Amino acid sequence: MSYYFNGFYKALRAALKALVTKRITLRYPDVKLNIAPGYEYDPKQGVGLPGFKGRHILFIDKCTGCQLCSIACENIAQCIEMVKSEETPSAANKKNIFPQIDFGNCVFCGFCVDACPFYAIYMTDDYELSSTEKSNLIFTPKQLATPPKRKEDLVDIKIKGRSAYHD
Amino acid sequence: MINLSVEFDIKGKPSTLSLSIGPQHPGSGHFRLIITVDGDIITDIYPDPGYVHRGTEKMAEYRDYFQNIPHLERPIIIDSTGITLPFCLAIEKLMDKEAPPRAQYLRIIMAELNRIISHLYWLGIYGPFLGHTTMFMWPMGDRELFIDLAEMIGGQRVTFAYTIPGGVRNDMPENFKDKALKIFDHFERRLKEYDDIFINNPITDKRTKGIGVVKKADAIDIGLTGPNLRASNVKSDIRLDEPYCLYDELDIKNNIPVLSEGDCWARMMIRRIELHESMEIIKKALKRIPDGSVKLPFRGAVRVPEGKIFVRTEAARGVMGYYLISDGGKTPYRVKLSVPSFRSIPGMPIALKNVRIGDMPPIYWSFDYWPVEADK
Amino acid sequence: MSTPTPPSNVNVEVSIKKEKQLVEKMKNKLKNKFTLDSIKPGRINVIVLPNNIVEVSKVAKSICFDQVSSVAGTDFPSDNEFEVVYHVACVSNSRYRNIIIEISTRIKKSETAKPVINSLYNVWRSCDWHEKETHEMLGIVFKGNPELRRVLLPEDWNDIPPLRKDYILPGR
Amino acid sequence: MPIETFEQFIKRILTIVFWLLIIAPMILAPILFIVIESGLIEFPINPYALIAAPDLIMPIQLELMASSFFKVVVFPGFTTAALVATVMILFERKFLAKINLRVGPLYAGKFEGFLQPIADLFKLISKELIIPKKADKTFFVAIPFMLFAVVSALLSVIPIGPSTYVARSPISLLIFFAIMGFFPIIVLLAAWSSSNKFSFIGGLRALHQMISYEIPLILVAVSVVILSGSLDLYQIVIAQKTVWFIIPMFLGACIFYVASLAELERIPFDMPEADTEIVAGWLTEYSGMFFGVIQLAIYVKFYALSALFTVLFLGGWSGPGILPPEAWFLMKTLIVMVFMIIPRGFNPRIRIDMMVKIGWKYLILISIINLLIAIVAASILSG
Repeated sequence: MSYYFNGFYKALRAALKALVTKRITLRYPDVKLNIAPGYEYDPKQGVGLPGFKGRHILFIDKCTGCQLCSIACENIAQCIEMVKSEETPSAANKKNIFPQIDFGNCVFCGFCVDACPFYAIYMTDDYELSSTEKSNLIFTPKQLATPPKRKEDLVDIKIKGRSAYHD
Repeated sequence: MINLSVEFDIKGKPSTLSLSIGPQHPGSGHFRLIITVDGDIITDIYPDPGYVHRGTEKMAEYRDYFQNIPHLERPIIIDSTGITLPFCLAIEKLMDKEAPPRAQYLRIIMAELNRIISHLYWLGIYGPFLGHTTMFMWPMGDRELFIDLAEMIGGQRVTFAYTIPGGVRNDMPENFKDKALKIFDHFERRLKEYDDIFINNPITDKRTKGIGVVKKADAIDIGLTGPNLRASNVKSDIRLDEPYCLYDELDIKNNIPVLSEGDCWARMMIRRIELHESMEIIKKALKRIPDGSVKLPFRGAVRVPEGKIFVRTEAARGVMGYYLISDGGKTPYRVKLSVPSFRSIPGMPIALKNVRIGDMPPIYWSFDYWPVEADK
Repeated sequence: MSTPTPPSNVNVEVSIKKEKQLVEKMKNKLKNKFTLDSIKPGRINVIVLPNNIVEVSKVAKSICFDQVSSVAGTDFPSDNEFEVVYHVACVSNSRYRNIIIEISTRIKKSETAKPVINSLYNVWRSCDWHEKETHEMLGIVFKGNPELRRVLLPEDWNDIPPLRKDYILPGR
Repeated sequence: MPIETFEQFIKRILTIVFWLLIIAPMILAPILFIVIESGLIEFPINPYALIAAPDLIMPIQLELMASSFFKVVVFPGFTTAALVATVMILFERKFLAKINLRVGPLYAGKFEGFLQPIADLFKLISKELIIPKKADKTFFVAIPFMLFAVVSALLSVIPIGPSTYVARSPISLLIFFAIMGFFPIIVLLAAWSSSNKFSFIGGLRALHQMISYEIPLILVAVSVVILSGSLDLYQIVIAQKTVWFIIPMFLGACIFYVASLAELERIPFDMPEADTEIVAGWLTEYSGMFFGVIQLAIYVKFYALSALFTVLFLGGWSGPGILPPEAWFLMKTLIVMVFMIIPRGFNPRIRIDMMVKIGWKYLILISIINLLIAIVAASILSG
């Protein structure tokens, strides 16, 4: 009998403790989680730098149009297509072909970043890519070259006492 | 007008009712259990997997060894390190190379983090399967902490594509250790509250103890693995038996829980204890992790010499085995996955025999069956 | 960067001592019903003829190997053969837990008849579901398996078994 | 304008209502005028006079409020109970969210999602009503209304104030339990008419549960009758002037509490609608507003049983005179309801055989012991 009382009492106590514990919920559209900057790769060292694998950023002046990123994406998501882009002239890229990424297919594995030997494509911490139309998810070289908007209202996870919360 | 397909037998045999639990049922995944009930007692069980079969093995034959990494983690995204790690080990063994020690430790850290993430997900489903709503929200909330940790290293929330042949993609960030230890401290406290509210709750005790028993002989015979086998009093863990990734340096002998009951409760407790022990293993690994490079200088498509190899590791659900045949080409000739979930299917008919319908969801989920993984 | 040192031959000899003992035990009981393909640390690869597979596996079970980890079927169109490999682990005996015996056998393909092999269901119950899977993925019939039904493929699958090499993925 | 937020949705609805209110008199007023002026129908009062002189309408309104129809439907009958139940639904969601360490309803309404019940109502109304092809349509459609009617009847015997009650009968406690006896039948009918295996199992479970837990419920009520010496709920409240019955009969109150949890199919006794086992039990096939009505009826039953608890053990409407007696009654009932919600936060569901065992083996035994206590207490209280 005391086993039951003890068990229920402890469970009730844990439940009532939760009433004074701060909630872990992140109220997302109002505030955003502070995440690490984007994933980068150093071809000289041969290792990546840890970071968030969000949408890509393309450095137009470094891209030579060598298609290595597109080849790396073959059989993974097949979302990188090399397109001729007149909007973004570049001295390094004589043929003027740049990657165009379809984020509707991209799995954000980052192997294209690993494949680039010219430091031309990195990933950013931009994860808000949703769109009501599928065609909007295809990012042209010019769109890829624009750095993501700086986010505001960033919060971190905090651990204090019994509660872990976003504040 | 009303057809409940109740089979009334005039000869006085018990009348039975057949129920399709799944694939669209709140108590099943993409998986069907056709059960026959006599009154409230389940008399016959017929597992019917295959609703999410994608042909992973066939598709792997068309991808080269690097391209296979994001592909192969798809069957079980909540334990993605667990499923890609043996593949990388197999390639390294066929090439007769070994990843640098720092990479091995990072793999251990990632694999154990993934084990925690997977077990917390499991616990979060196990709660509502017993009707406990709070036990859904708490583990799912605390799982975010570990996903944040994994994201610091892997850059993604679930599918990291982190382990690659020859090491890992990147080093861990500097502030990882502090944050991890802080979160582990917090989660130890939370685990005690889990104990209070759910695991030691008298009703949970009554509902899980002594039901769905798989005896030791049966468990070995039908081929259960991992936590399910350890709950049936077999201390079998690949991390201990056939250490990979420098697990042998960590002295994890006492971090492998074994229980003798073999029932629903034991399978729950094993995972509950493993949540704690995995954190201990990560702490040990963080203490011992050496400096150095994290990757062998592989670039582009690797050529794997001709050969066959069977490699197994201990993923969150049990033994993850890969049988890899290479013909020296760019792509593997054959990739055979032996996944733990598939091996837990034959456990269900044994554990579910002669229990009540109400016990069906907790027993089913106590095997930690992941339909996508089993169907490959 | 520190390159890992390859394991020296002395270590290999020590580490495969247990495996060699086991093979000796099997050899004593079976004479030459199997051929040893290779011994690596933790892996014993034996090749048997399809007719002997039940006998060999019974002996393997009597030694210590009691749980089938995987049954892998592979199509080798160049040899016109199927290979079926049983990876059997030892679970109950902690001494041999790091060892897996790989019992591999080869079945000739023929144009007319389905490839048939004796099922090991009566030796190891754990190979039941793996055999089912191999059956539908490669079309190999396991004689003696109580229920070779469709497990993973869709019910209306009408094509040849998909893991055969002559089945090409659509769009490739 | 596409509707994207809840506010827009409410605005759209209010716009429609507004235009209806404008347009309807424009069409109806001339018709009424013609009908009345032509003398075809004799009206007791001229409606136009009412608009001019509102004091004329007051007697009619008072008369309406004194009518038993008003009492049954509005106060203290169904509407009051439904309002309390709605508040309780919102409270339950927020409270459980707090225990679960999440936020709960948040976006409907400016403050902590307090308009969520209205949003739920609109959602349920806008859903399609699906009647299964093989269902027994008559019963299937009738069940929500039957439940509705039965809970209204249940409320009618509970006095919530010294003069605020629908009906007073010398055997009102007996009537209450007699009406409660309808629930198992209705639930079984609902399950059977759905023609669904899971519904059927759920219905049988509900039948088991309600029948086995009604006995301890009634036995405890009998002990209260022994103490108060009356079957009239009004008299029972009067008898608690000196001491609330929860003090001599704490054990009985506990049994009543547990048994009503089971009767209401609340966690840990929610086997009839155990979602992971039998989808949603006897509610599986109900959708849209049918489901809404059933859910409302279940919550009104929740209110009714809590109100009965208040009447039997907490002295009904008695309390210091700073508040009207009805307010005291509602406050006590709300507290009882909160206590009934708490177990949902930390308990898993029990199994059907455990439930039957607890009901028949322990609760009935303890309630008989409670009867003895009641007899002793009655002899002490009476002098």
